[in-house]
Amino acid sequence: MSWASDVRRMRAIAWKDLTAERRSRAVLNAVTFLGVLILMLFGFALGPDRDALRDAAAGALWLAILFSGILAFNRSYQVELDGGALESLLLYPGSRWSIFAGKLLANLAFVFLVELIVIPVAMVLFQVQFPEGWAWASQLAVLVLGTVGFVILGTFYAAMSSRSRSREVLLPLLLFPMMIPVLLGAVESSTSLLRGDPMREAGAWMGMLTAFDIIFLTAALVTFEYVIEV
Amino acid sequence: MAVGTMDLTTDVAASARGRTNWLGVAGILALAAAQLFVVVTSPPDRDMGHLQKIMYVHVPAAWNAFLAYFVVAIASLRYLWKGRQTDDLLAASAAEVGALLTGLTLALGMIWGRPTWGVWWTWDPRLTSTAVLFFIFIAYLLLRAFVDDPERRAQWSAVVGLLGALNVPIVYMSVRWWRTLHQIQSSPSTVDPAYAWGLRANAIAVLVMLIFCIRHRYESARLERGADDLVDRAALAAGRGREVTDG
Amino acid sequence: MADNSTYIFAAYAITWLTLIAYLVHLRRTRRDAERRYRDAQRATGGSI
Amino acid sequence: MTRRFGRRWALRGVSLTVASGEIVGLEGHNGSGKSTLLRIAATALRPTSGSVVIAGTPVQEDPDRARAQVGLLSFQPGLYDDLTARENLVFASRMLDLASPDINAVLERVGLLAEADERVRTFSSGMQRRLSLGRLLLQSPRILLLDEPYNSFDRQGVQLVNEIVLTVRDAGGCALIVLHDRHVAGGILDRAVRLRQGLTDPAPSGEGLEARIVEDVAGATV
Repeated sequence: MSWASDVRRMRAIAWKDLTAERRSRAVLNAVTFLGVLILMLFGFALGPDRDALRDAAAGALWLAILFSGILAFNRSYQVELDGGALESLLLYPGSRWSIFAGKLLANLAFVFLVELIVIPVAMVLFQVQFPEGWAWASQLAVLVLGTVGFVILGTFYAAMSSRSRSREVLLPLLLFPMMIPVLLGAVESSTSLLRGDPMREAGAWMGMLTAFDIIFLTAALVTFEYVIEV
Repeated sequence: MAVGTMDLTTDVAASARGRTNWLGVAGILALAAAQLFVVVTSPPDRDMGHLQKIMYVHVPAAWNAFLAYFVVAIASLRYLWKGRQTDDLLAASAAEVGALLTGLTLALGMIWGRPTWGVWWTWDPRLTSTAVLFFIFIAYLLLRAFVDDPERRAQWSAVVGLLGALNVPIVYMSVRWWRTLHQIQSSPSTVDPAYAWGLRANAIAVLVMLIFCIRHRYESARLERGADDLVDRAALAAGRGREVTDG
Repeated sequence: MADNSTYIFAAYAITWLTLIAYLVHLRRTRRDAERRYRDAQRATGGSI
Repeated sequence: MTRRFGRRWALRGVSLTVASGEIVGLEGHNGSGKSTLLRIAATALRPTSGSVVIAGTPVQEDPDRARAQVGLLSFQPGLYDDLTARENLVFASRMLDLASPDINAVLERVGLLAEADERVRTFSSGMQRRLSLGRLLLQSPRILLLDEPYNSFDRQGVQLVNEIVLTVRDAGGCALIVLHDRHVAGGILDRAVRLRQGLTDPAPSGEGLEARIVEDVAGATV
């Protein structure tokens, strides 16, 4: 099967997932509200003191994204499991990585949409003023790199957890230990960027995040057939 | 890849068990000797005095825990490549022993930290990475527990094992960056010569125990799988042999 | 740091306790595995 | 051919050949392994032992070539409830990498043109089965594997299925139809094989479970 037809299949799967999601929209709203709620909880937990809140802003934001975004992954395979569609999906010719890549794109769109709401709310709740000059561009880069790493592994592990027992527990247990480097990288670089990156550490962290994304995107694409075919 | 049937018969297991038990006894004796040697002879450390004796159990356990995960990764890789059930059983056995050893390493790290820094947990880079490794082990074992179909369980845990192994160095690096940026005291350098010999001896002793435990657990797993195969093949033959009655 | 020795003792004690506990676990799993294997052999009338 | 699920043998010994141009019925009660056999033939499931040969080449060697020729109508519809009938077929055509599929013609052929833009969630099981048939038509397979195609179908539905089966056969293909009893197929079957407790009747002997569905051009072996 040619590479081009696999890319077309990837786009078809992404289109299918997003159309299905657009139709039922409910899950997107629910996850977004949950994200905002978690931010509020952090606000209450960390106390009204401005400095404490500002220091914890990046950490609270990323934990809100992780805890709410994770709900999207199992659901994204549920759309295949409901009508027994996974079997017919596997009967189409073509390689298996396009299924993963398609779902990855759809889940990325989903999580970015959630972040579109959650981030402004976080900036308001945690009194973080909009970074002036070019700082916002690197903050955006950190956000994208971190989210990509999160969604790659989330989509990958959900291919297993969605089809096994007690999947609500299994997915976080599989995913979150692997997320440590992303969490550290994203929170540390965001926090230091907020302070104008005094020790020039953001660049190094972003390098690590990029390496993490490349390594696990490759690993996921290569091993996905072993996960989906059995 | 058809399911590889097991050719294990009881005499194979019996002869193996003889050799393994000897290995177990040797391991225990080596460990006792190595520990006795260091406890008696090692000079008190400059700043932490005799507390440094805890290092002789903590550090070897940590080294061997990472080694156990390396065995899981290699066996998982070979399973994906060759599809042999024995590799799946080896990975599972190594993961069980590895998880226990990582847990022990954590406990020892905290026991060492308490008198040294007055707190049970200090986000010390090595200790924190070991904690993450512990959770990666636990995720692997839980996945195996939640999936029943043998072929699916073997294939999924192989992939999870491999991805986990890929992440170990990244976790270690990012945790160290995270801590050294914030300049807190890290665990003592474990390389000064007076210290090294005692450490190596203990590490080897723990290694012998690790190999014994993994092998022993692996043999039991093969016996269990052999029993299942016997029953399955009998059910197949019985089904086919019986005169095909009405529908 | 007077009571260092209790921590040192605790470290070695927990190591041996864990080791012994696991060896017992190993022995018990081995015994169950062997029993299952013998039962399977008896039920299937020896090897196929 | 055998297939085990966990510890239960779904198929204990199957040897079945469907020749090119032949329409074979596969009878058997629930749990006799009919659907398992069909899913293995369609490469949706790997056999525990034994092999599947489609159009002369073993499936393991080139699964994509086999999948391109085989059309499976599975017991489950395999459709997306939140998508409309048209969107389901658009998706299928893209996955089959068809250049310019005539979706409306297919919808009309299976009698769903009126409901083209309604969500499949609102469809009856009969309508969902018609849409699955539509997807099969898009693929224009040479080998048809149908799992109880006549269920929840009225007379018109049965006629639609048989029309499709006959057009495939006349084009040199073949069909294996799983059903409760042969009379439901309205005389379209050339012959029927009975499956009991995962065994074809007569059950093959010995370990060699190689089975052929076709000797010559278009056919599948399971």
